Amino acid sequence: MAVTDGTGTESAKTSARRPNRLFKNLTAKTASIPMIFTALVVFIGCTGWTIYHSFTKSRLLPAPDKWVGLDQYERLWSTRRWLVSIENLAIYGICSLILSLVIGFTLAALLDRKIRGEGIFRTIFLYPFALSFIVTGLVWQWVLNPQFGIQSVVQRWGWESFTFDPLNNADIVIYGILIAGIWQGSGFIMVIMLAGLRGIDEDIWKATRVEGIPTWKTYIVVIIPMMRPVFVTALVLIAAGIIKVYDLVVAQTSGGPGIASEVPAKYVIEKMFQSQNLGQGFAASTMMLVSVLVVLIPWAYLEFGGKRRD
Amino acid sequence: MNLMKATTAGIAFCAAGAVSAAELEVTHWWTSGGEAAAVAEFAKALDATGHTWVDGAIAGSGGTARPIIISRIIGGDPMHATQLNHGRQAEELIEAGLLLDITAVAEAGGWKDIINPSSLLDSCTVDGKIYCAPVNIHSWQWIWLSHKAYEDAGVPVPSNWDEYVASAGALEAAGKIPLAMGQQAWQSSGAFGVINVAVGGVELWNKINVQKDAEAAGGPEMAKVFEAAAAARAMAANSNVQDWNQATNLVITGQAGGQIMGDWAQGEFQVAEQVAGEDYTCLPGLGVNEVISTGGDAFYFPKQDDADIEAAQKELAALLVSPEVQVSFNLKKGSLPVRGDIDLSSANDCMKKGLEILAAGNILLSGDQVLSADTSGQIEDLMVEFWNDASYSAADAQAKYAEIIGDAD
Amino acid sequence: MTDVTTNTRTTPRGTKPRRRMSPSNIMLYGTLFVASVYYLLPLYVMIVTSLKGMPEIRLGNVFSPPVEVTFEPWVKAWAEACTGINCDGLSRGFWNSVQILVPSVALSIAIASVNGYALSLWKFKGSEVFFTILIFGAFIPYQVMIYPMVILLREAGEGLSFITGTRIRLMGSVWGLVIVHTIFGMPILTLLFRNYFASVPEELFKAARVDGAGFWGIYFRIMLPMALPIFVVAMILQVTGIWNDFLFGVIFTKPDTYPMTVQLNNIVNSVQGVKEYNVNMAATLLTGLVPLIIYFASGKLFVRGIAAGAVKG
Amino acid sequence: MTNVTVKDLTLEFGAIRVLDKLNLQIEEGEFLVLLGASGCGKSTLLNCIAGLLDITDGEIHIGGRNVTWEEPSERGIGMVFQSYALYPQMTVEGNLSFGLKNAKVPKAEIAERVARAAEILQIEPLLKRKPAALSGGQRQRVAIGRALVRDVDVFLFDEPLSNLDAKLRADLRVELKLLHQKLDNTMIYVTHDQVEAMTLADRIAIMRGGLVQQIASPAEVYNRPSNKYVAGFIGSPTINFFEGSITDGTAPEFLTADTKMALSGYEASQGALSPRPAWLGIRPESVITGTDVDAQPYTAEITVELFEAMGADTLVYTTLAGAPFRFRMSGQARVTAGDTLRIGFDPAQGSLFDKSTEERL
Repeated sequence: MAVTDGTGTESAKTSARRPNRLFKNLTAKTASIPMIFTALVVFIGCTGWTIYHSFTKSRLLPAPDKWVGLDQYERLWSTRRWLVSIENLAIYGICSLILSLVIGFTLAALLDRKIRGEGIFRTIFLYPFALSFIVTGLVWQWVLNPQFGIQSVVQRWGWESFTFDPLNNADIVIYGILIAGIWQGSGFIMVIMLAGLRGIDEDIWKATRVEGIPTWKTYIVVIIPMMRPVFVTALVLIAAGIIKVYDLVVAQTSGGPGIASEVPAKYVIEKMFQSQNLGQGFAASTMMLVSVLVVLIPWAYLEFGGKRRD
Repeated sequence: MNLMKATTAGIAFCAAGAVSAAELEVTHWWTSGGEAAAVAEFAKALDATGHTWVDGAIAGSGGTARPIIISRIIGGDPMHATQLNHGRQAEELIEAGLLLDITAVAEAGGWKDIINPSSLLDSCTVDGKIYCAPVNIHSWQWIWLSHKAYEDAGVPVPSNWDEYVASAGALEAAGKIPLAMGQQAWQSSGAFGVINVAVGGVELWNKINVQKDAEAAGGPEMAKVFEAAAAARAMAANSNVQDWNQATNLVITGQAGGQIMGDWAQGEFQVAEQVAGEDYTCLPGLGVNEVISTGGDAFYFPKQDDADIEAAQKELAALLVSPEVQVSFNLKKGSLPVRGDIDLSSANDCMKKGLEILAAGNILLSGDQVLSADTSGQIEDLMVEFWNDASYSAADAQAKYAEIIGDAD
Repeated sequence: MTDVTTNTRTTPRGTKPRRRMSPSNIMLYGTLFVASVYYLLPLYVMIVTSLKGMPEIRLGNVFSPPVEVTFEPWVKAWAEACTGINCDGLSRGFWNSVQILVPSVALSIAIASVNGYALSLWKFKGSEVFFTILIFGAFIPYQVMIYPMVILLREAGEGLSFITGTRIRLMGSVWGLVIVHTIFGMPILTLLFRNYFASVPEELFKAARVDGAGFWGIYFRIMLPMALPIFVVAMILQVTGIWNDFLFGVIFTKPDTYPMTVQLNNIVNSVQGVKEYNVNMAATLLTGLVPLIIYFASGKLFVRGIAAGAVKG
Repeated sequence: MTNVTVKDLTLEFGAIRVLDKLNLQIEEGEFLVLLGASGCGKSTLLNCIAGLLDITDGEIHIGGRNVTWEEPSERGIGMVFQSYALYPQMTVEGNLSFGLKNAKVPKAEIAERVARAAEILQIEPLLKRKPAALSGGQRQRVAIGRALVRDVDVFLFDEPLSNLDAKLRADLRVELKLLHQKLDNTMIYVTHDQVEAMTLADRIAIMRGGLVQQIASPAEVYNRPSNKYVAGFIGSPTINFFEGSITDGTAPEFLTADTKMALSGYEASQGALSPRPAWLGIRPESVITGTDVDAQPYTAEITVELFEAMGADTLVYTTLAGAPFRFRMSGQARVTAGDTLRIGFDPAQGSLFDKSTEERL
């Protein structure tokens, strides 16, 4: 709360006139033009454009004059592939959220135990984050390939009945994608958690040690609640990634077997570009946006609206 | 003679517009070895005219290349020529006035007379004007059978679909996958289309796909097609590869009995040094209805505001259809030429079979030509689910299919 | 006499309990080790595969080490693999990628840091609203934005041409791409910088204002030098993101300036023909080399930078 | 001559009114301390004077100029912060000269002014160091130096000593006093520490809830607090309060529990004392023990409940007239819990406050 615009009355009854409010902090406002432009024109504007066109029969090119009302939405919600996509996103989203946080935090906590070779372990956990989802999907497609991946190796070790073919089994394929997604992203979450842990006052540890609270309990009861902002940051990053998951699925399974690993972003993109049905793609992306807003607005309100006063 | 005239006419036409050397950026998605070699023929031919071919290859058709091509065109920064499956894909771009009218080139080259089948040119034509240059013909209606697999199973190589289905048990007993199938949507949908034509016949296919007759799509004849597809699904149950060429590889190595795939599969057999008739058999129209669809690739020329470039674009259009380029390109690509007036003596057995059918006029339009991308997409979604979920009954799938056809525009 | 020296154990102090191999330590290192296997396995597969010949790949499993080590795939990926008719491998796109990367990273970080600075220290009416919108923007799949962005850039280019009187095209130029990267990098980076600057003691800002420094004076003289750790974080994130970007790179540039990822896509994503897995893997590793090196080299700074304030809500 | 004037200053954060029509006049060369508990608005007021917060209504004049809407740097002020707020990446010299460079002061003059400030504050050896290499006391000197080089009429201090340890705080306090005597600038000093306030101030302004409760010399504030809050806030240990009433009669008395305390000689702020419910405040320091007790207008026998020996003096806790009561004895006195002691004081020297308004009577 460095500088606040007063909501003043007009009674500054002096010769020194109150400067026009529009020009107050003029430099700051000028410097924020790119941000304001991005927020209003790109994000709001393009979103509005997208939503508008979701009510049209746009095919290959946007057709603002072919208004069809809710037709695209009716079709969307009667399409099995979309329903499967939503279900998959829910499973992937929840699991990925929980696992990323749990794995990220656990690894960070382990690294924070003043161990040897912290730098090496940290690098090992973090490096997948440098690789794109395309690469991630491709590599894990290999590793999980039943003919020459993990399954065949374990079988060759003598455990003949061992089956682990998530990418070829429609019931569990989404978990196969999850394995790859976690691999790529959890290192980053680990780093964020580690940074958060490093910010915890040493005295807290001393206090709990004196009181004889077991380490694991300290983490759960004391440390995690203290790291709330860290978890929030991690949550935003993970959630943004989940909504956008596309490349990974394309590279790893192309949505298969069948439509078992389809995700909404893939539906949107394929409808837009492959099927040349922009209206349908826009309707689907509008639904994605709506779901994001439903989750995000209450959070944003709590996070930014609730604590004006620092 | 006719041929010579056409070529010179085409080139002369362009030369008339005071040609200065231009760099032409051409976008396409031909990136594998054979494809790239074929494209190189185009490039060589263009470079020989004094212009320069700037190659804009982007692998992965459809999802990957199309948004790039379309964005470039609507963003006001179009490439000078681009590959698009001809057919209905470009209609809107033409309506929006974004593509160059090359009717003059076509007339000068006499395309109307030489392009065979004429449907290829029809697909390029909107309101009597021609907007694209077709370059090749690809057909879907083939099944590829492995001699090794049948030897191992101790049964003769079948000569039609029914025999093939009958042999499935023997193949399975020998530990073979009767039908190799990749799990991608376009493969499921394509294989279904092939079965549709073979089992249901051309007439039914046209009724549904051209006339969009939903009643026919839900009718008893089509039910047979779906039954056949369900049978094929059972035969492919153990095939768990993703890519089509992995599936082809199963046939090549004798792990699978056969695969329903377009004529591009031939390239894989060639690379594996297999000989048609000795190591593998190809049956057009599944050996039942010997027809082939005549889809293919075509090049479009986005409008530019530069007269020199436009002249060069037209020159390129003429060049692509010229006989020399057609021969050299299609031999490398393994596809059939779009001109009926040239001879491909060096083609292999399967290719020759295709040429014969083509010459006999036993042809179909391709899905691209008759169905919108949206409808194709919906059918793909349906088929990929149907093929991969054994509990999805043929009747349910048919009902859904009829619904899609009914909604098609 | 000897007894005395050997009997040190019985000194009143007793021995310090041996900690090294306590069960909890075994657990700790054991868990870390197992986790490491999970994280390293794919890298191992990539490296091993890239060193095998194709026949060996067809036969063996993905984990077996190469019987015959060959660097052929690497050579091929770097210098020989074909993209359409250009057979000069990834090398073609490397410098293009660098030329895209540098201005994109620079501009996106410059703008995002100013945003974060303005949002945390120079709040004005509505600034929080803009920020909230920006954060929502982080959740929109990029692909959805392609068409509107394309139209926007086209119009912007025409607008600029109109104003300046010269012909300016943002579509198809590196600057268009730089703008796109700046826009899509903005949400997360702005969040990062805002959180960091919010953790800077407010009194420092006040002192500088009393000292007569203005918006830019405080930014350049006080905040910028203080924010180096977070700049490192932002840089690492952006280098990774932009280097790995394929979609924008290919839409907003031309064949001459295609980034390396386009070649990678063409090598890896080729639908037809035989897949050369070893070349794919070598190409993948080569493409990932730049971000990987940055991570290996500056992982420590990364953690420190994030600890320096990025995570304070 | 008035140097700083605050007229009807109002500041609102949204719906919350932090400062409410506040008026303040500070003479040239005066050392004014703004004292109050945290959240009373004292730092906010200082920030408003500095121009670091935009006010909602009112005016601020500095040196006869209306500076209400001027930038902080144009107001002729220097400011010292609690956390020192030194620019971490600049040397001490850089810190001192930053403001001058921004004001485009010629280089030679900058050097001269920095040298002079460094000399006054005895930080010449530190000029090339960075803040991280300085101790807390040194840092605060540099922070003061930064205000000093600006050559301004008004210095603003925002709890400048709060981050230092007790010993250092006392030392720097004395130095600040000396500095003020030497420079004779106007100084406005915010603190919550009443010792600092009492020792440094020419006048103390005690604030609460965005309002100035009393503004007066330290002695006045201590001896004649204007209301019950000020009385309770100033003085350590805290003043003792008795709740009761002033009786009717020729000689007013204060009645609490069953105890009567004579009030003759009380200097009422307005006219004579009238009967009403009231508080009586007695400072622990005004209680007498030992031989002189009997001379006091009020005496009583108490039992020591608890004592704190602090060396110089001893604090005794007890109960008097049903209320907890503390008083101060000589540090040499020997008491233990349970002892009985006779104490005495003059209630008329205490302070009376109205029961309902809590204003001084």
